[in-house]
Amino acid sequence: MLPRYRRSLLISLAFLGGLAALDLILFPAGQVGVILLSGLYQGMLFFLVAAGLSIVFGLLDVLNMAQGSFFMLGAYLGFAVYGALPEGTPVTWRFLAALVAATVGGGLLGALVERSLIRPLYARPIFQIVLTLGLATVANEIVRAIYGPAGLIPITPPAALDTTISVLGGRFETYRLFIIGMGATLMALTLLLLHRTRLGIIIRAGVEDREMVEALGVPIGRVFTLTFALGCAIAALGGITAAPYIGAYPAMGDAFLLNAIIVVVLGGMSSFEGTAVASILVGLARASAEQVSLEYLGSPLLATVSILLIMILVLLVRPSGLFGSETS
Amino acid sequence: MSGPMADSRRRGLWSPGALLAGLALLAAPFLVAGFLGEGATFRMAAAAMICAEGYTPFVGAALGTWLLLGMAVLGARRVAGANGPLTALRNHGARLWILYLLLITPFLLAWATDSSACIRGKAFFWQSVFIETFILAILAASYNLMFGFSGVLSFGHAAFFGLGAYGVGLLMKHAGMDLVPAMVITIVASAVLGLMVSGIALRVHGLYFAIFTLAMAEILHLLAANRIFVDLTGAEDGFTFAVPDWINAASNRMTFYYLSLGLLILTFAVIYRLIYSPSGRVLAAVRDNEQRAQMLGFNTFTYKTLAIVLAGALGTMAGILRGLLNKGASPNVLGVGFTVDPLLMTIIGGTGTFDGPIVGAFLLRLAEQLLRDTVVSLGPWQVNIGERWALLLGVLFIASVLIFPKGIIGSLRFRSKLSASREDETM
Amino acid sequence: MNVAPLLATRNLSRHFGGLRAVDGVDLHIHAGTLHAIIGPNGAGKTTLLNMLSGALKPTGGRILFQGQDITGQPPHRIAHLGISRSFQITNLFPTLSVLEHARLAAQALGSDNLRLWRDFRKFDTYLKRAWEALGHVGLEGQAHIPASMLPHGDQRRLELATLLAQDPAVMLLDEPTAGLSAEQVPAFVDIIRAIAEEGDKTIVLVEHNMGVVMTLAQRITVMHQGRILAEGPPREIAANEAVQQAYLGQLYGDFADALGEAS
Amino acid sequence: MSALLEVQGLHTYIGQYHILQGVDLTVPEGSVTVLLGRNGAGKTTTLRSILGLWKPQRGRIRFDGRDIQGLQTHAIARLGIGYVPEHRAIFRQLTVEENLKVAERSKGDLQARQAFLFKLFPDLQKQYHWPAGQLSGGQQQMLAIARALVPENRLLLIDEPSEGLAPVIIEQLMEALRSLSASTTVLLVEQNFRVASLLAERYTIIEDGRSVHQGRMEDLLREQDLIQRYLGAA
Repeated sequence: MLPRYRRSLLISLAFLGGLAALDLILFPAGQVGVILLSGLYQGMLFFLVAAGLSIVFGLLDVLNMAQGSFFMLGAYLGFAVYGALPEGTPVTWRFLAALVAATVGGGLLGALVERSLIRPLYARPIFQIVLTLGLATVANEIVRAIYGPAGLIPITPPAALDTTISVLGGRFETYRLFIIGMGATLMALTLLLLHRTRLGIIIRAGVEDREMVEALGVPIGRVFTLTFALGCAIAALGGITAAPYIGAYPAMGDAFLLNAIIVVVLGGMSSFEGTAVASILVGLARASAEQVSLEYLGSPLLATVSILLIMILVLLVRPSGLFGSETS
Repeated sequence: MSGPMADSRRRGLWSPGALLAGLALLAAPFLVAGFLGEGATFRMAAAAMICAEGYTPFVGAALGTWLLLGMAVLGARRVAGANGPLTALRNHGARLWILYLLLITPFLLAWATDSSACIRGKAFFWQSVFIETFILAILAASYNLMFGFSGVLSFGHAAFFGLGAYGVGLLMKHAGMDLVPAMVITIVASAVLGLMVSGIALRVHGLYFAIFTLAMAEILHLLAANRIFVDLTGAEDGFTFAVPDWINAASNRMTFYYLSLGLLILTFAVIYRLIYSPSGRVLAAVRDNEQRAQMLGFNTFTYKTLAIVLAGALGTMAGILRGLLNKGASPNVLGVGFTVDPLLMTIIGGTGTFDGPIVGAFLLRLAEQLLRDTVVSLGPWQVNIGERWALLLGVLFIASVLIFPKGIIGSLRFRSKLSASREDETM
Repeated sequence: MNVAPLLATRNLSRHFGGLRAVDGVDLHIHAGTLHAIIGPNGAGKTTLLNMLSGALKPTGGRILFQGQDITGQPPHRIAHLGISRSFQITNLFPTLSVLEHARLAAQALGSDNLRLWRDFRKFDTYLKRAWEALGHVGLEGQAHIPASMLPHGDQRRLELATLLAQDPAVMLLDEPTAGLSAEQVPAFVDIIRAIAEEGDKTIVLVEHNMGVVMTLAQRITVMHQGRILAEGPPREIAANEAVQQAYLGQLYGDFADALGEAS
Repeated sequence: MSALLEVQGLHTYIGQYHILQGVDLTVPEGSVTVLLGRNGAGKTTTLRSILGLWKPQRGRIRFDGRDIQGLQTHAIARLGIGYVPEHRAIFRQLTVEENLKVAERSKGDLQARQAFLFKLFPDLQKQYHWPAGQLSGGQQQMLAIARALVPENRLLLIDEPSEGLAPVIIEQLMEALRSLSASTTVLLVEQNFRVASLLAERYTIIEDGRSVHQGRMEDLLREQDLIQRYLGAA
């Protein structure tokens, strides 16, 4: 790890350690296990929206306020494919088809959006925020118009993922473990992509200096489209992964977008490693705070407020986020 | 920039300026009577005139205005002389005409809908649409002071708006305060919040600052919606509170109309004066190149604080009006919507222009109302615009960003840029 | 010289990571002199100027102005003490007019900055000062044009005008002739010389153009790799072996001789 | 020698600034040509205009007999032009190896050139897996040059390679550039006149956005008043 990350990592680890210690003091061990798993589960969902947000912001300077919409569209697209398959198709196949369809559909849609709408605005960051906000509204309303304002009934995942197991004495749904696994896999794959492939190296180089990358003969426009599509595909996959558990409803994207933005800011915008670490941190903080506020306040107030407060504290100490560079 | 210009502009003082002055004189007794709440005879006469149905009130208002016109102009010229305070109005020709229209709008509405301006009916309803528009215009103008004139991007303006509605409501309902002290305390609280925000701006910059303010507004939003404080705030449902009779929009809606219009004018005047003051010039410098402004010797933090606190206070004032209009507050006044709306109104109208945010507010709010019940046939589909308003709005944002990057007013002004020595030239 | 310097640094340093941009500089600038700082690209001249004007905080050492420690003061306070600077890369307010630049500069050091209700055009003193400053550099004709529409040479003059409008005790000029054509330079040098000859200003000039430096400067400090290599009057510097080796010599062989003849 | 690069009547605006107001330039195949002129004269803009990083409004740029004005930057680069920009613009967070990898135009480019690059700049081999931001200034400059050498480029555009470097390092760098110039055509921007005069065979002086003088370096050295007039000392 680079030396300049060392401090960021130490701060993050201190945060994590503090949280775990707090949980251990407040709750019995069995409950702590469930809290930690629940935190990981939430963190992974945040990560799936935040990943695209972070890469796209780093490379293109676009704060894509429609990232949450791809999460939502992924869920609806997956549901549609799941339901459209001929009768008698095994659940596992339906489920897998839904995952693939959401990913591919999200990616294609992302590419289309980047080419037609985002591209003309690269020099005007504030306008991109307005434009993507408009895009989010449009996506939301179209889904509402087609499927109605109420959510869809969650689809059934394969049987193995539809049960509970015991974790350190507490009960935990296997589907949530699946989400954790899926998130962790995607996190690892994205990190590998960024560090081990030529495309990843180009993306990271582009985050630092787009112009120079192009001057070296790389068609950066295509890399932009690909990156944007990739971010959207991850979000869409996140949406369909989460949907069997949380359902599909038009506003689901907005809820995750805010958390994802917080994750990205906390990690330091344009630092992908920061986003990965921060999403786990925020997930755990949220799960712990949820438990605390349910136990002591009788209301989930602390859950959301806590991560907002954490973000505010971190920004006051490190104005460019945990892994951000001080200069930007 | 005066001199030869003054003579050709003097005619501007004759027409809309005089109309205004006349109308103000005409309206003053009614407003005073309304404030006092007594003066029965006068009120009855006034009500009879204003509240009649059909064209009577319109003709009355127009006639009354014109009647007092000559007097007002003569008086104004005698009192003010050639270079007095009213001559400042000559820069606002078109704005004064629009203002004149807005002043007789309640009567126009009554005339156009053939209903009374004072009791439940079409005209009465449309008055409330205009009141909401004025409130949004104040909010958008205050946002523009920060974002457009000073270059401070915030995503948390709803915090100030919501603070207005909640502050005044909670103080009146639970602390048993009168309206005016409750308003004063709420504005003071908003200034404190503004100081905190600007303190943060010292350390956290750019998008980080914007997200920071978003988080701050969200915390207030969550607190307001939370069940822990249900006895105080009514949680998700919000709460209602009683307002003094003279400002109760259910009965004295026209008073409320003129009050909110007056506050919009005040907002415009405050921002206009500030931007043309020495401090306002510093704000323009900070927006253009903050570092260089520091090197010139300006403590830029002071000026950013000024912009943030003032914008916050004006936003809070809009929120107070909103609370009084609805006689209640609910968490959505703290929601992201009341940050996004003024941002969009500003951008669509024209960032960093005086009229842009106000035009944006009128456009969005009135268009929504006008199109609410329109059904359009698109081939086989019947589209109810009202139901799909949000969709249309989304498309509008996308289109306006792509087509009118400078906003409506910005684009107009850009075209007339070559007609030099306009006083807005360097704004 | 026995007189205490107006502006001095003691062991002033600024490190960026491992790079020692300025490394233990002791500078003495006396009142009323035109003091040039020269050196190859990357020698630390601009970093030094950035510290003197408060834009950068030193990592070590002190800055004294009129015997008073001003190390680490924010730029706006330093401007109020009477130290103003111009920039190497034209650094203006793109949407503001030429006149407004000079007017704001004059206003900055006045006491009316927080008058919120009065029209800025009614503060005659600043306007007057602004017009005078524009007159000094010959920009009255372009007073109402937005600064971003000025040709480059005029933007350099506007940089100087904003400085003059502040009437500072010390003017820090960072490569004022950068980007000017050969024909434009002499007129510009004349303006600076006229300011210097009035005698009430101390001018610190960072400059690449040796012709300009040699004709204008009373004292020269040569910087090299963050340190002071030599200091003295122009003739001495031109003849200095070490300077030739490290700086002039790099440019081309017999440059110092040419200068010797010129001055 | 035929002209590898030919620029005629180049005009470039940046925003409202008319930066280049008629630049003519010829770079013969196999030569080292240096652009001389004061700060802000338009040397860097000329290089950037050739690469399409600023879009020239008027004028003609021929590379290897083909008009390239108006092409996209990456397409221009792929014709065989390497760029070493001012202030190096290396990717500081990436390792030396990754920096070089970005410049690959087809798989295996780096593999094929590695030995050559290591021979030219031995330091890079030692620090192959270091983040480039931790290299010294001179090493960063070497990396920036090496990066332009990963593909087989026919022309190198090098902007101020000696800026901010210590004399000893400049010597090393010049050594490397000289050995390069034996095999590659170079268009150089250089403020350090000694470096320029030792490396280049040809020069073009740019003044106020126009090319005002060009010729052979050895002739320029004899014209002191020309140097004085256009270059001052820098």
